[in-house]
Amino acid sequence: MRYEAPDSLEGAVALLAAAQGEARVLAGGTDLLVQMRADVLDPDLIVDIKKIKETRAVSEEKGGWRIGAAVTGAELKEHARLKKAWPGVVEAANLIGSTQVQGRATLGGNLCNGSPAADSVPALIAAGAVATLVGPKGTRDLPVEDVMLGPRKLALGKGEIVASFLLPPRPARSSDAYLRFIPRTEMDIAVVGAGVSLTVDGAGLITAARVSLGAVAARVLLVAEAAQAIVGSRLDVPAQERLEAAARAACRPIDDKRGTVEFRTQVAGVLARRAALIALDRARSNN
Amino acid sequence: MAKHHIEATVNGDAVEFLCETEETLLDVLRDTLNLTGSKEGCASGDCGACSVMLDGRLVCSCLVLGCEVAGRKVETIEGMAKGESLHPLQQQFLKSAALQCGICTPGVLVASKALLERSPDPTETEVRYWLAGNLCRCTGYDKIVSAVMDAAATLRKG
Amino acid sequence: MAERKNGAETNGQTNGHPQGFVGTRQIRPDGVDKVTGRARFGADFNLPGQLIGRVLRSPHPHARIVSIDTSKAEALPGVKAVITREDFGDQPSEFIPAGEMMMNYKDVVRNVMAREKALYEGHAVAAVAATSTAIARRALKLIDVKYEVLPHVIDVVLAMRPDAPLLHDDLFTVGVEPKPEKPSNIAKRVEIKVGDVEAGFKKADLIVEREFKTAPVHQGYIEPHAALATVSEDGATELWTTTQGHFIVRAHCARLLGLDMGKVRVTATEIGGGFGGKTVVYLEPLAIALSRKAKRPVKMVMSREEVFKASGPTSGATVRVKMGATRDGKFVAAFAELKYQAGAFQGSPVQPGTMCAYAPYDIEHVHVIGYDVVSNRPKVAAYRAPGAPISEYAVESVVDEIAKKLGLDPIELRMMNAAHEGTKAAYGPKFGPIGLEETLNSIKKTEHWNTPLRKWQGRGVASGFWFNIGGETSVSLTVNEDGTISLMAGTPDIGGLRAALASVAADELGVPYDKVRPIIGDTGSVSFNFLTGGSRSAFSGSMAIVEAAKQIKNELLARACKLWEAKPDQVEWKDGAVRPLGALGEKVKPMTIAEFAKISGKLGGPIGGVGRINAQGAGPSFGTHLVDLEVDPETGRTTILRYTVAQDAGKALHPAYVEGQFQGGAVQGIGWALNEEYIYGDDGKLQNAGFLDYRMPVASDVPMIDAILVEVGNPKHPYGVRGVGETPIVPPLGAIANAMENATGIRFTELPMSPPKVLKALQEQGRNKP
Amino acid sequence: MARVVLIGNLAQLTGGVAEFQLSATSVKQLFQQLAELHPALGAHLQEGVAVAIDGQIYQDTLFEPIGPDSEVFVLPQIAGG
Repeated sequence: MRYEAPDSLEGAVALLAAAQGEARVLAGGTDLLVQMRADVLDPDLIVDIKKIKETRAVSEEKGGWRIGAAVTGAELKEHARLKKAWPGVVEAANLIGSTQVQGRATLGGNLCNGSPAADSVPALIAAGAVATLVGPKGTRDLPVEDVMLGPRKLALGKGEIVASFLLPPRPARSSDAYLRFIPRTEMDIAVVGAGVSLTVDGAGLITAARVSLGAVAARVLLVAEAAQAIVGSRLDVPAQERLEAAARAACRPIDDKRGTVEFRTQVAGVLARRAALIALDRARSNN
Repeated sequence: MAKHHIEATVNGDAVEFLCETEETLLDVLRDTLNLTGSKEGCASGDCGACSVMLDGRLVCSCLVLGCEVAGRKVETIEGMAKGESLHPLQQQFLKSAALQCGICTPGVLVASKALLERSPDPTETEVRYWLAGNLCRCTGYDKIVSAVMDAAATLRKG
Repeated sequence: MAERKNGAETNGQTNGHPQGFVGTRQIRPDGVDKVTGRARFGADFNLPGQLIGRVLRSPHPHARIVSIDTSKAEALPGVKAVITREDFGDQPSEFIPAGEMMMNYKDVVRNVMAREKALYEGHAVAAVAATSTAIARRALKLIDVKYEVLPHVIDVVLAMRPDAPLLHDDLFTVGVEPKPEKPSNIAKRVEIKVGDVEAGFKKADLIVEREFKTAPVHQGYIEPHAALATVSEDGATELWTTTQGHFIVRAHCARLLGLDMGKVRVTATEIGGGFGGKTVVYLEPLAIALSRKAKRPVKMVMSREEVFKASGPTSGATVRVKMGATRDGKFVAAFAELKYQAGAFQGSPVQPGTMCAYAPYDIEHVHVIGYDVVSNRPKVAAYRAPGAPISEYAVESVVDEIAKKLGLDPIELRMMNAAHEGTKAAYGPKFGPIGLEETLNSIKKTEHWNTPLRKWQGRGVASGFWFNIGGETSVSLTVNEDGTISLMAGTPDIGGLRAALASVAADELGVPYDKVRPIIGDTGSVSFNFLTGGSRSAFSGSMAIVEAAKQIKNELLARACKLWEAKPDQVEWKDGAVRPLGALGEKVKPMTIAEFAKISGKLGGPIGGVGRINAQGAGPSFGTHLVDLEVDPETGRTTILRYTVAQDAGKALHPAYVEGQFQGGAVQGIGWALNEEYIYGDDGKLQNAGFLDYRMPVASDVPMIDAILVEVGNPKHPYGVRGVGETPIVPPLGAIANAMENATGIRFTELPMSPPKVLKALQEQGRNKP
Repeated sequence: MARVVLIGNLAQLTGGVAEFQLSATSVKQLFQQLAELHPALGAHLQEGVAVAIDGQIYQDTLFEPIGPDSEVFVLPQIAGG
């Protein structure tokens, strides 16, 4: 098994494009190493992208934020301004595993592991984040909701990697929130996840919203109907009920060891409502 | 293929070792460097018994490849006591009987030290969530959490 | 945290012993090694030239093994030995006492290495020893096993059906008359009968009957099984293993591999948790067999997945409980039917389950029937008070329901029916002095019991019982030349045993605690010891130490008489020295142990004592737990808010480690009640064989656990000690189920009470709104 | 004569008889006398049972004394985790 740690995106892409047999990108390794140990994966080449500065940087760009694919949850948490602008994204990244895991796990890895239950993905999708991909044919931007096609299925070509994410500029009175349901208080994989990002006007009316649900379908969902259900409202009780209904209607979950179809569908509505209320509360105080 | 030749710093000492790509930092610490204080409870990042500091960041050494630590600083339980004297956390764990079988203790201590370095006066809730990645099956966590908070008080007194 | 009210509520009984270090919170002698990473656990031992052993496990829950071809694996460079069923001779059907109950070597040999059939996913089918882990893993893939896959059965009730797939065609139900002609998966029917239960129910004004289900749960020790074996050309065998009983391991390995016990030396490493699960052998015989073949040391360590799939959990069960009470709350009759999963081989803890079910209560008419049922799951192993939590959970749930129906306070109802000294236990004999009422009283007095709750919060109380045992125990005390004491015990120390035993030795010999150095001796260094289990090691070990110390004191008194040319009545042992009495006091000065030690040669040679006993007189320990929790009606998620344990320790040799047992047991019980379970797919394969999805409680899941030490001395023990390790896991399941009922108005009869189950129940009643 | 009661399945080996009045003065004698009365029981007693004499449980021991008016229960053996 070969290990390479190139210091440039081009170098990483070249290695992956030229790879014979199975090649894997190593960011935080919190999924890759587990799958290797469990004999689920036995790659011939591992490309560690943490030595590439673009993947490790957090910077302001066009009024928004660019986050390197290999930035860890713990590093995001320590970034005060980012945390203020995108509390939902940062809290989602810090729900991934334990303190120890947050010291390693990255946004890029969480997305590219291709799990519908990834915690940071609904938050990124709700945020309207765009993934910047670099590959043999150059660079392209793809909305995060279009990167994952299904369990372990990604829209990446051979040799293509996620280099960074761009979070859009934040209008005044905007904020986001992410909630997930797990049986314990920590450590579990999300049974349901809900990310909401919204903007309110001076009168407290919701002018824009994005709602994303995790672990309720083969891929993380962007639920337009759920957003429409609250836009133009103050998230009063009827709006909350419309939101819950729209969220549940979008669910196409499975029964597994972590939850039943009924449970996931029911709780998806509850979490969407609770996340929206938190986001609203944050937005109002974000002048 | 040939093994990787890695140079790193472990508990302040310069070390060199050879490892295969698939060997984790935990494998290297235990099997190559004979530092068996870090324990393997799950090899999947779910129990925290292998907790170490990597460049000042708390991680599970079972989720780090040996070849990733080239040129980096690793601190393990073996480096916690300074010379003759135990770290206040180690002393408090003994005083408070905060261990029973002791298999989780090295990981818990390394994680607790990392917490107190960031947050010298943590609340009980803060301690519990910080240590959520360190499974203990014997103590019910009660005496562990108390010991961490009491050690924090001792450290604050300096 | 000093203000927290952990501590002793003693009735003052100390059996007249000097109270020096016993009962105080000394630093454990093995502590520094354990906080510095120095302590060596099972996987921390290595030998020069060591090979790595790995096990090939069945992917099928039930399959006939048609053939095993190991030739390709043996041909792989670096592979030094491969073993299969061919390397283990068959064993006759013969029952012997083991960790938890009788075990049969015919089954043991089949569980360590599958023979005719693989009986569960993860059942060992072959093992290899190679020069590296990587080579060993590759070798496993080269072993060609031909399976004839058979239909499987996982659920205990389905396994009992006459048309169920049969695991053993020679298994005929024991305990039914007439003896069945057809084999079945029901290994045994057991029964406990006291009085006439039918007549009893006729006297009842209220009868409550309910059926309960519990999921199998794993002991969950953080340290995986590990063994390191080396066998020389002359058959001399050394084994280092993480176990609760190295003498038992020696016995099993000698038997399975045809070795002389005297040639097998087993060292118990530091053990990273056991809870009953390390009372049997898995890797040990394989490591020895591989080493015998390779003539090199072989080290084997289980992965966490292997621990879940191939080492014993405890039974899942179906339990029917029927209790009758009079209008004013007196229990008059009690019936129960227990169906316990044994796993692939017979031997579930259903017998103790039947005996414990009603043990906390004074009931004239009791009838409990139990079934021991095999199915395609790993063979169960002992787990902390084996069998008791399951049956007592069901009973405590019904007791609470009776209290509600009769409008009685649940503590009052329990108090009214509580067993006490002289009560005829539900399993027959009369109890001696016991502390159930004291635990109920101390719980009732807590501020916790008297604090108001909010909506969606609930409070539950439940009591629990475990017998505790004594058994064969051997310790030695050696007086070193400088007067320090070496203490050698032979029961592995899982939770502070050495600290407790050192305190006893120090008090018995009148020397400082830190002058006593306790170690756990290997099977060649100390006489036979039964394993650490049944909450026996501190109870029995301290009795053996008192015996050993007596020998030392008598020897020194005799030597003093010779030295001082005195008569026995002119000397006495007091405070760690032989003291002259009366006139003799004018002539000679008292002599301490250290002074005798300095000149031991001149006075007749080395000084020491050995306690070799079969400890009897174990006293039952009762506990009562109190829990507050809150349920989120919209998600079914439960949060434990507050928890208090009160348990009778008889006498706490080391209060901190006794509290630790209470607190740890309570949290293990919280996991059992709320989230832990073995989840199987229709394919009969375990879906959650890892900590991630098995879901044991983490630090942020639980509150502080207040521990109240109740001390009703055990008159049969020199210090009044009772075993304390197992009882703490008995009450939590009932206490939490009762709290759930009080929080939601719903009686949950199935464990775990995981969020999907709770939310479903709330939705069915349209109560899933705040 | 001590009152001896068989608990659990043991009575199945005695054709249902669960109570005896025996003159045994030790566990050893108790087992001998029971075995003479019911040979089927004898083998099982050797396999390991617990004996409760006046409320106190003894296991795996032959020499515990039994008094003339002791109450003795023969139980399944108890161990633990």
